[in-house]
Amino acid sequence: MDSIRQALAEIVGEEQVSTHPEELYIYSFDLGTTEPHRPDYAVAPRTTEEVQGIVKLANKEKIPVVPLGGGLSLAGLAVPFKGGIALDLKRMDSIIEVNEEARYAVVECGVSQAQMCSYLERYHPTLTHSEPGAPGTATIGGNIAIHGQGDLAQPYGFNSDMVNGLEVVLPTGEVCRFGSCAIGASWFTLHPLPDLGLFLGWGGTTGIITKISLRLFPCKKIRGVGLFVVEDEELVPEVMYKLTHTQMAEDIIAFSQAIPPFTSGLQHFTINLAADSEKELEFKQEIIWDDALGEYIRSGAGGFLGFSRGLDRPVVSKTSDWRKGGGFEYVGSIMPIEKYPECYRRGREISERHGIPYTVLGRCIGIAHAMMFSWTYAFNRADPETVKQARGALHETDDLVLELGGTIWKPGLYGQKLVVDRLDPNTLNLMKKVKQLLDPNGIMNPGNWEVSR
Amino acid sequence: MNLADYKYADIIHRCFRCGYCKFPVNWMDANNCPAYARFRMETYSCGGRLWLTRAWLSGEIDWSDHLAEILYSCTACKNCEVKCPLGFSVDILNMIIAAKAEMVESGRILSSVKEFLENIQRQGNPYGHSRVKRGEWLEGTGIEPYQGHDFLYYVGCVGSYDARAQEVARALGKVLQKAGVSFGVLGNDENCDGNEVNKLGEETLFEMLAEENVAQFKRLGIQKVVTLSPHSYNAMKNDYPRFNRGFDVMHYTQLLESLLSDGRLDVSGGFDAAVTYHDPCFLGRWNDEYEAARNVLAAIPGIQLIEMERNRDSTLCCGGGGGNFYIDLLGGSERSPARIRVREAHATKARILAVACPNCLTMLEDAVKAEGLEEELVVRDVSEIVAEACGIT
Amino acid sequence: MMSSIFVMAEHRNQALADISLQTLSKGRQLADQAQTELLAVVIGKDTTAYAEQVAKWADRVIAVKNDRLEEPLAEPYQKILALLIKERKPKIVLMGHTSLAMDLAPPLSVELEVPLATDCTDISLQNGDVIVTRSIHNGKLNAAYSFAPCETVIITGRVGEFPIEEGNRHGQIEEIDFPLEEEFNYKKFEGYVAQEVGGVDITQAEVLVSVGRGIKEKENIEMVQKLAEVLGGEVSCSRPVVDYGWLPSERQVGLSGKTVKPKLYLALAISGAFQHVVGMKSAKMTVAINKDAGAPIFKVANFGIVDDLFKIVPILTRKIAELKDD
Amino acid sequence: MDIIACIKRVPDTSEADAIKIDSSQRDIEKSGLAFKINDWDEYALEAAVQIKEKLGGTLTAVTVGSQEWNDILRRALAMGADTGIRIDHDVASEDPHIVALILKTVIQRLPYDLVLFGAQSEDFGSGQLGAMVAEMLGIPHATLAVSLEARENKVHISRELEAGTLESYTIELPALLTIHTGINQPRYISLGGIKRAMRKELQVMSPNDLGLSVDMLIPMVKLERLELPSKGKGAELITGAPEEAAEQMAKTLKEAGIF
Repeated sequence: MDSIRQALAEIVGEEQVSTHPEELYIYSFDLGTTEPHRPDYAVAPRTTEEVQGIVKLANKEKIPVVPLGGGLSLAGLAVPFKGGIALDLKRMDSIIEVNEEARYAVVECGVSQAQMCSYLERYHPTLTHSEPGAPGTATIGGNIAIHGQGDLAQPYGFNSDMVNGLEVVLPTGEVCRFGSCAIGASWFTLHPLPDLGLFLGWGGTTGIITKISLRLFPCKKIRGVGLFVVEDEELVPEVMYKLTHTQMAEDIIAFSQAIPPFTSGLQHFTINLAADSEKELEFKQEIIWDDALGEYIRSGAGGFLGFSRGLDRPVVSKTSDWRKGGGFEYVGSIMPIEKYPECYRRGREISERHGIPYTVLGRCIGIAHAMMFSWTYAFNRADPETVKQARGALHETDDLVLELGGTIWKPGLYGQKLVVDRLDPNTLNLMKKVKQLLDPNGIMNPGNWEVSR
Repeated sequence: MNLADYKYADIIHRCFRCGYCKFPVNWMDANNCPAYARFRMETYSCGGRLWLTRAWLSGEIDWSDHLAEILYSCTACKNCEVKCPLGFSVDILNMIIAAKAEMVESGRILSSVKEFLENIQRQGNPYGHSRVKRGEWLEGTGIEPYQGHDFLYYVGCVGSYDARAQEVARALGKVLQKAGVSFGVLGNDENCDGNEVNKLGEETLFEMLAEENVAQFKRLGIQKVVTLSPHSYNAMKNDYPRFNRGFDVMHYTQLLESLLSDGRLDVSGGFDAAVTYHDPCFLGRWNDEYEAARNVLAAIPGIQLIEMERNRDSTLCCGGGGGNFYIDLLGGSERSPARIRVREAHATKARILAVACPNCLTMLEDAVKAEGLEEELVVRDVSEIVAEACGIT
Repeated sequence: MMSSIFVMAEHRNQALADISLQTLSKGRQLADQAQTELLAVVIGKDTTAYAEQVAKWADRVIAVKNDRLEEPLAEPYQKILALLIKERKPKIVLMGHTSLAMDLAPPLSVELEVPLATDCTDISLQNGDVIVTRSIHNGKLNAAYSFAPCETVIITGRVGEFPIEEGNRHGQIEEIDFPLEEEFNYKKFEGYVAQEVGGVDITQAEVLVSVGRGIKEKENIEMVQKLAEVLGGEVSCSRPVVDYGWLPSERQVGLSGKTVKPKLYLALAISGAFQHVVGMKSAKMTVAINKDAGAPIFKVANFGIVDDLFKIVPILTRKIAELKDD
Repeated sequence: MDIIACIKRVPDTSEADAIKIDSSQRDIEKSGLAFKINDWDEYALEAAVQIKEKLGGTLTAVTVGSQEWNDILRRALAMGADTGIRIDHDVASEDPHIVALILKTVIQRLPYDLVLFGAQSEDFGSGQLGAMVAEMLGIPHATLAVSLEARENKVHISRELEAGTLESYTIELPALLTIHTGINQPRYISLGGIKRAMRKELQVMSPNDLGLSVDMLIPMVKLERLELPSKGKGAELITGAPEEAAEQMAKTLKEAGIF
């Protein structure tokens, strides 16, 4: 009898630990093109205390711990490259507190995005959070651990900028709190205490985020999407600029894709609007369609395709079925908006070179401060050839991002290396020190962000 | 068998494991797959099952009891199919059932599943009770053996043998008598409908049961069948046509609904309670019948109908489907779907948890005991509630 | 007068087997009834001690010795018994229905061409004829058998069916040093293996006090443990009790647990769901205590009390302790 | 390795009130009863199939019974037997000597290295047959095997003794073993498998074909009559206040010889 397994069972209970080939198989995979690696244990804790117990054990025994929420990064960020414990945090799914007045929610890391949305819809209809364009099973914790963005990115920025407080289990087993909650106050703000900034965007390599205080924002009675199209990609940056100038939209995305063929090559904008009254909606529509976009419509350079009420939950997973193959992966980048035309053209080339229907998308972050631009490559899980094609395209795209002067968002191993190689030596050095300080035995999600290599 | 010979080899890899299948239609809970709710490991999600099936058939992992547990913990509640956004969603359960079928053919199945199927082979019911006892529930009811009546009242295995479900079978019988419906039963000559057998992957046994039933019904000139169990209803409605079914079938809630609208049923006795209704998967998601039972309950004076957070096509399965009311792979935990469901019902403050399926009845009633809620929540079948409202005691 | 009665006395790990005392008692009773001799046969490496013990029941003891008879093995036993029976022509050859007898009795009856009745629950003499009773169809029927006219019949008796009556004879002991030339190389004995039993093996228990989830919490198990102790039995349980971690799974009875066949199965707050019943339905006697008069367990039980186990069990434990003393 | 497995058909009497004694007083009412392969024999078959899967060779299933008994041979064929042989002879409540003689005569005519029986039958439970046949064939045997490892010319087995101990043997082939439950997990026999087995041919022969005349088949043990055991159906309820009820129960247990 495996004594580690025994010890884990004592912490989380028999049923929540597995060394069966079936669990080890499933937790060895990422949904993207990353090669699988089997963990030695699959564990699903329920509480911070359990996580603490597991991490202490792992640190003592020097066993890798790979935390995952939805496991949907697609970049292999939750693949146990060095074996160890696959830590499924989706059981930590309590919404602990919603403070309407101060507009924040304290949640456990495993709360799913869809659960959060429907919970607010039902019990706090005047509030909403920034939902990422991921399947509803994506978790709040996973999303901020990779600097995710959501459908309120345009007015309010990255989701990781919406954090009012954190509870983290350190790789050595201590539980730390950050923000006002650290001094026993409520979870209403992360500042003004000294900024430690050690966990957001680290992809679970410096600790396990167990609780999050997340900012909530007004949810207006009417929400809907307007659709606008231009033929010339060169127009996209200025359209973005004009749209953001109005400060009327909640979310602005420009995209273009090969499927369906008759719209291939067009640049679409989805523009989310929200209003509490018909009057407000009318006003906002007028400002956007007439003032901001009117000239393009009149000149025929662009067209307004209508406004539909209600927001659908993202169904990005449909992309995986484009090649009837159950798989896709994308390179995400954080880019200056003026790079949109080049991103589009170069991305389309790469796709076509690899025989993959192209799909590119740029979501506006902040008042046109940046965009998250992504290149998506679908593949057929059952056809290794297409997986190889996609992997090739992804690597080329990683190179492209840096060439164009952007940064890669949640890079996989290949992209991580590109970033690390270009990183300012002093910054890299500091990252090494931080990692060394927090995770002396290198047990946290090893393989990813191996800055010390 | 290897992957190439698998009937769904061309689509099994298309699951991306995005996890939509875990949610109810209304997104209220990330755990609406009963097996996933119970075990909370990715393997027990619908996507996990599909990936494991493919891994098994392509030789990446070997058969094991645990693999069988994972596949057989699927209750065929159809939540995944309703929720999956992808093109192959209509075949998700077919893919899982085909994998079970492969286990059945190889003979390597769980001992509880083996027992279930052998009992049906031998005695025509999963419990292994003697065929000659199937009609015992009829004693003293005055219900006639079928003989040219308008309806055959098909009771099914659970209603015929389970002590609690027998009460329901009798209650419905009395209601139909009271309404003056011309109906008869088959008693000891009734055989298993095969719905669970089908979902457990024993295709040939199911075909035999279906053929025998269809032939028997033809022989007796049966035109219309009303079933106690949604499971029987589902098999007869959706699968028996393959065996050129020569009769119409309806679930009893549908019959009661029409009897009420025709004024043939006097429920003025009323039923004074707050009631919440649990949709059976094989009536709801499988056959899109959400309203019949609700209309019946709404027609009864005194009933205040309260909905649970997850209702209609968002319902959480009781965990009894796919033979699990017998093989019980989801039992024995506070996370057993039946217990989660009972807590959800209790949260509505309703006194009565109404069901329209003998499997749901037994699963949820046990769960009420396990939760120690006997004093606060009572599980009653719609037919029992109607019987009371009709003044039948 | 009827010719003699043989009883083969078995011994394992340096002790006479309990069943042999039972068969000796029965043999004695039959011999007295038929006014004939009871011959006890003991076979082994050194049989003196056993011989003296069995002499209390027997008129004569045949103590067969040979250094190669360390373990009781069917083949040499068959050789020896065949010779003895041919020579002494007993009417009845009686032995316990044990694992040894399963190997031994059938070939012996074939070799001697005499009838054999195994696992008998009763043996009687009716005007000179031997009649045996067997329990068939898992104890659901009894069957009476007679034998065709013949010199000898071989009978094996079921363990626990023949009460031990202390013997008061001093049978004379006849020691035989049996020459055993034959080698049995075709069947090589390779020793004993103790079955690994994790803590407790409820399938071996004669009495099981079994609890369902009605026991409410782990702490209450102790109360049940006490009852099991006075009855000299073990505590077993239904599935929920294991699921709740109140008892280890090795004590679980039923579809997903163990199948048990105890003398007494005392079911406390067990509803009697078939998943459970399949595991205990072959118990010889079942007693149910349950609040719910309609609980199906009462259908399979022989005796029942409809009441709260928390009321009954402590009193029952006390009463049994009292009755045991006097 | 050539294996012969001898199997028997028994009624499913898991429910006590399903058995009734017929007018002859010597047999049970068959109507309304379902039949199955004897439990122990199913383990024997599984053991045989597993050896065949490992070492190759042939597996022949043999039974002695009437027409209806073909169904258990079909199951055996579905499970993995190559041939099924039925000797057409009604063995209801028959003296095992007779059945043993018939089986011995059949087996003699077949090639075999290993003969497997179930350790006993669910209905009569004599546990005699296997060891008798071994003696008649003049080959070594062991009953109650709970583990079995077959090699080319010998088998290594352990057999169950009382009080949870086992004894182990190495036995040279040809040999005969009787198999105890729990030695393996008998596989499920799907209806599809049974249907496919319908294509395999069954050999049916009479004792006469084997050169066994009626006067050679005279039983030495005769079933006189069947009786229901005194134990009545359903629980006898002990009523009264806890004190009285408990006392009465304690007495009942004592009378039953429990303590």
